[in-house]
Amino acid sequence: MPDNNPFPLPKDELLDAYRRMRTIREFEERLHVDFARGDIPGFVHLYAGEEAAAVGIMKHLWDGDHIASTHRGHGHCIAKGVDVVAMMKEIYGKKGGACEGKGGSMHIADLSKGMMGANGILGAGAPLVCGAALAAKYRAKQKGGPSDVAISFVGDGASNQGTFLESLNLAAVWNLPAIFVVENNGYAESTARDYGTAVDSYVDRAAGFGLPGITVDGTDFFAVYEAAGEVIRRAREGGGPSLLECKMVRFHGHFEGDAQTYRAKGELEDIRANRDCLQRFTQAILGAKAVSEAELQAIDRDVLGLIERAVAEAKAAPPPDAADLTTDVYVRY
Amino acid sequence: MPDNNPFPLPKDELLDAYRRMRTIREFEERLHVDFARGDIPGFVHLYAGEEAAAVGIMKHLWDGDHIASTHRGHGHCIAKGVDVVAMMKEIYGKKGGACEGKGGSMHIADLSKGMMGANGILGAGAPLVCGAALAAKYRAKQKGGPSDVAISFVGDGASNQGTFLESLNLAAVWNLPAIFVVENNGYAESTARDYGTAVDSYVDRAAGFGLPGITVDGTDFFAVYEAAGEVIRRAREGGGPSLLECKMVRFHGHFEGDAQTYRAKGELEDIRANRDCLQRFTQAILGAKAVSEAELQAIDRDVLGLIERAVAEAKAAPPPDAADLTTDVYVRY
Amino acid sequence: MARKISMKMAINEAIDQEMTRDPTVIMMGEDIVGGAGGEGEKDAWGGVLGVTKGLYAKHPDKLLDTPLSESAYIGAAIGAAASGMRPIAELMFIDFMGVCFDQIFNQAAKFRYMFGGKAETPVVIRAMVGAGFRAAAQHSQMLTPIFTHIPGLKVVCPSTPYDTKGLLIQSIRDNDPVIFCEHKNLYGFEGDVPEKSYTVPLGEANVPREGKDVTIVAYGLMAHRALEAADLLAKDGIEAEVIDLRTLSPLDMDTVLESVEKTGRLVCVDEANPRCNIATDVSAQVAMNAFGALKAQIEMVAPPHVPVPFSPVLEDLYIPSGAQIADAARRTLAKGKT
Amino acid sequence: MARKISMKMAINEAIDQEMTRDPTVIMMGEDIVGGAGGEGEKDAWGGVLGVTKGLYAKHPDKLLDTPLSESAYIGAAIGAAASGMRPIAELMFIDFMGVCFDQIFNQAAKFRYMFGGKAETPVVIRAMVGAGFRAAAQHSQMLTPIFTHIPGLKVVCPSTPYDTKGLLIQSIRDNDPVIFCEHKNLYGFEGDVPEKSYTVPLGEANVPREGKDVTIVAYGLMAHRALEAADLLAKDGIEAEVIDLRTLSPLDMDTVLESVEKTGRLVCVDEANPRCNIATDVSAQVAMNAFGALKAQIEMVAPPHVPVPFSPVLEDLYIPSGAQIADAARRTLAKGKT
Ligand SMILES: Cc1ncc(C[n+]2csc(CCOP(=O)(O)OP(=O)(O)O)c2C)c(N)n1
Ligand SMILES: Cc1ncc(C[n+]2csc(CCOP(=O)(O)OP(=O)(O)O)c2C)c(N)n1
Ligand SMILES: [Mg+2]
Ligand SMILES: [Mg+2]
Repeated sequence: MPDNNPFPLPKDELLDAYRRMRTIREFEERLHVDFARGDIPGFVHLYAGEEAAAVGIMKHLWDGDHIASTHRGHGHCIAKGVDVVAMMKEIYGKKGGACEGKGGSMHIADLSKGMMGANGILGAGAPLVCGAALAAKYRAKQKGGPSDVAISFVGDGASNQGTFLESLNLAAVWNLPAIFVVENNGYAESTARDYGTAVDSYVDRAAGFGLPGITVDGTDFFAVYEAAGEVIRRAREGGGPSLLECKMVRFHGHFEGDAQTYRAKGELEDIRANRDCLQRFTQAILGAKAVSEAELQAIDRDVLGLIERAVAEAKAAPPPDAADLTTDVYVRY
Repeated sequence: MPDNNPFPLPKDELLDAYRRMRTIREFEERLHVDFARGDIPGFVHLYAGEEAAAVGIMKHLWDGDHIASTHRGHGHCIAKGVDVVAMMKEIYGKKGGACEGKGGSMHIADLSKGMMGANGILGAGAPLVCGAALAAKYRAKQKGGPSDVAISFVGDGASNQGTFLESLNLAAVWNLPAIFVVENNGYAESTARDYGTAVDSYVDRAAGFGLPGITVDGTDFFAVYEAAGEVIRRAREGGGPSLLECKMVRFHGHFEGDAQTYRAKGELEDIRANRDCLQRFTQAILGAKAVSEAELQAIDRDVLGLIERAVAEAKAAPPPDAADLTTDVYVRY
Repeated sequence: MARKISMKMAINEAIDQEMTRDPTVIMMGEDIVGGAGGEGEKDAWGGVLGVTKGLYAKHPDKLLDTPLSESAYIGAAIGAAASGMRPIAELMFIDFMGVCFDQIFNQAAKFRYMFGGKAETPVVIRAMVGAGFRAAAQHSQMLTPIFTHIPGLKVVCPSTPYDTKGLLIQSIRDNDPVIFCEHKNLYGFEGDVPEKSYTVPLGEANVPREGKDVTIVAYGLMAHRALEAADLLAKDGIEAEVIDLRTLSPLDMDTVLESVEKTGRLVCVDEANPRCNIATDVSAQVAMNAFGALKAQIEMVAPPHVPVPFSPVLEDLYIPSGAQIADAARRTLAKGKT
Repeated sequence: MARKISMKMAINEAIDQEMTRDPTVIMMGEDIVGGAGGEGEKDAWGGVLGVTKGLYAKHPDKLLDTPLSESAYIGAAIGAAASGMRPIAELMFIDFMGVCFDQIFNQAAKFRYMFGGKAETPVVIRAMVGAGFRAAAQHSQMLTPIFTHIPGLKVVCPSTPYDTKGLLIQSIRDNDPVIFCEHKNLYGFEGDVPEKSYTVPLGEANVPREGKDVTIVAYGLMAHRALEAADLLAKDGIEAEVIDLRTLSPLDMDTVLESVEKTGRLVCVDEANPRCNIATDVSAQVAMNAFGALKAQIEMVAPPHVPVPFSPVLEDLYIPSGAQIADAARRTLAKGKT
């Protein structure tokens, strides 16, 4: 089927995108089940339903690019290449976790992959990304060629944090290779986006800081991919920061345990049925015969095996040692 | 001359506006001289050159309206009716000062006049004003009639503080009778506005938060007066918050002692000659024969007398007692 | 006083009763009602852990959901307090203070002094504190010492439902800014609470257990651990006196000093990190003002100088235990004069 | 070592030398260059008090003026530190920490621990501290205890130009986040400073004056006041030992404990407000770890629990004086064992 590809990515890249999205989905759905069973400690915020944004953007990135994530960080981590087994161990608070069990779901990071951390503080990633982008700018000046970029993810609710808003201006003032992605899933916890954010259009919000803004359907992988490609290219070439809004849906509660009574009746069924980014992507690539069902099924098997192994290893892994309590505070003290 | 008044204010109001502007001007010019002489302790930021904004806005306010000011607060205080002698005593750190000598220039307040304080922290007044506006909204709901309003003043530089930006959104979300006045004097300390603020138009900045915005020539008293009238009326009637930018000029350094080498050559002479809001106002009202020179001169004499008396009383006033050091921290502890 | 309710319900009841009593009492915070702007249930959450659930139905005009902008809405609560209201602002987790601290420590705390005694700022900022929830480094801190350090703030941290209701009502009526710290791991803790309204004064410690051998000073969750320690010590015939500070600013040093005069031994316990915390504060004041009464070294028990770890095994090690406190008591009892 | 320069110049020189040495050292802050975007002089200010004046001419690519957005640019310094740079961020007055504290205490301070030891954040945040400038309540605070309380931060507060240069160079080279506190009333203070680059290690106190009768612990401006006190005491034949902590986290308790073992008397001085401050911290640690050596009560000297007043007469009363410190020493010398 090599000729049946009307998409902007070659087949192997489509399959890779599928694999990443499917991995996120299965990772999250598995956590949903295991959390309900009481296996997982702490607060867990699931990214299921939002995969196209993380993957559509991250497909453009390399390891030298940085991202800063949110409390809802698993999808960004997986899309950026953080090891899935290490993530699962982290969520279980085990030795060998991405953060040796010290961070947990809300703090998974892997700086070797340019992943600057999920973050328990809304909006906090945006200033950090300005810094990573500044560092990238210095590197680019030295080595020439296209710059590394840095991308801050922020929810619709958190886009009202001063830290985020200040960062838009700073990135513009310093003309940083930074991108601010607003993941607009319509809710901040139980509160509808429209209650907490006075402006309808994030393009207007961006314009208020002198930044170009784009809004895309975040459940459409290709729409995200294309828009992200544009803003990332501009940033790499010294054209400065942008804001990218992805309109998306959250399949689960704000955090696990949320009864979601604030949703309209039938809303969850509706979004599962009609706004599933993974389903859309699958139908598109299958429909165009760019890939075969068998190829996707093979990936599905792989992914399920990986998740199964991740959970098994996470459960089997020993907890941190008592001595670990007091290490890793300082490089030297 | 009662018939010669093409202005939106009757003669006695014009004279009152003149008196307030002249008072601010003389107050500040006197501080400039006395600071250079070493009479005045601490940091002093002068409002000279910006009088039309404070007075053009404050002419619409009554005591139940609140304002929150900035580090450059003398003008707002005087325009809102804070006692000039008490202000001078405060700046000298004396007993009987507006804050009993404990606050100084950067913290003059008079809650009985709805003046919530100058503020040493950039942007900090904006959230406070949201609160004052909220209180006003509750009062209006109870008593009916037009609402009291609350006005936050912020410099062009401070308009990039997260506190300020968050407040724009909050005011819009809660539909508060709040007005955000950006006093754009072209500089934040030594740095040009255009360096630190990525967007040209504050109307765009406001639009990014769903607020109507207006830009006016802040050296034109009548332009300020008219625009302020409009946004204040809207707020009083429940129409919600607005942003008002006043483009203006600063006659002195950022603070007293600033050599202002960052200014273009001739800039200061130019703005003194061509953008003096008080001169413009005087010429307008005299030119239209709405008032007479003699009337203004009488006010000038009054004002100079008042300032002279304020300085004399401030110098003569005793300093606070040692025991005052530890009072007024809590209502009760 | 037979009715037992949880600390969570005690908070809810205190707010309800004060809102009923005083028209100027309002409350604002993120999802404190919940469901705003949506098509489903209104009053869907009542705060992230359901503490304010049901208040909206009773006081629909007085609970305001906010955008995720702590600086703006905590500041708004402060501004409203300075202009006639008596607002309660919920800072969901005290760990979020870093995005809005200026409004608290430079504005609310300093208005009265900076303005020469001419301002009153009767605001209450409620926030969850403490570890044990597996919520990791940014949702588990105490941070009480930071607020206690600041002149102009009052700081409350109760350990029982009874004290919680009485102290919260008192805090709402108080005319100074109060940081009201609620230990999230005590929300489910039940105790006797009168239905009627009552107050517990700020600045008075409680002595839930008397003893003559050693004084253990604690607050919040640690008051319970101190009582556990006292039980352990009792098995060895050691009579520990437990002081629950309840309010950290103002601080009831009289009760502490009196107790130390009696016991001659002091253990100060804090769930806050060890440097410049409440335990060092109380210890230092005793070393200055009751030195003569001390028979041996003061002992302090606190978590190590590390962030709160996520892993349950580490977090459990992080939080001082009754056994650790008892050991500290034994250490000071083993030394010095008798 | 005959060259005398001011503390201000010592800072300037340290930054200059480190920028020359290491291409990853950059600096950002408000008006640290000055004149940006304008038509007049470039490098017009060099910071609000001229500390960085002239550095822009030497390192034009390495000094970045910022918008008035501390959260964004302090956070950017932290983010840049986590991705390979070694930034110095200037927080003009430490009092402004309230608008950007989250980036410091929840981000920079916790990265390494939260990320399981896999992050380094070599950022230095320089800020002016302290009273005496007639700058009133929001521009005069110490706040050192707040940063010292936070695990993951290092806190430095030098008292001499020599220490300032050496500690700042060390802080820039250090791989952990450092809060570097510069007392604005010491900027003009001159002392011997070698021209060449050198470091002073973090976590080592200095003993500018030895004595056998009483230990006075201080830092920053208070180190000078402690020396004044020692002079006063010397007139009565009392030999005070003065310890200048220099760094508050890590803290050199060994030097303090050793001194107290020798003198048996302790006075802890702090310019920070009294509750949960450095003086209580050091005092408590001594009461715990060197109780046996103490001959009498520990004395603490700090400003009262009030904001910094504007009026010069009040501000002068607010700041602890040499005489107050000497009195405290006499109080503890008057009591207890000999
Ligand atoms: C500074 C801060 N305030 C509040 C919270 C609590 N909180 C965590 S997630 C959340 C809602 C976030 O909504 P949004 O930004 O839209 O992201 P989403 O959860 O929808 O992905 C809130 C209020 C926090 N973590 N940090
Ligand atoms: C949070 C905070 N950051 C920095 C400062 C220091 N500062 C005081 S005034 C000023 C410049 C303000 O510029 P602008 O807002 O334009 O007001 P203007 O002085 O021009 O009236 C700065 C940076 C401060 N007071 N508060
Ligand atoms: Mg959302
Ligand atoms: Mg300006």
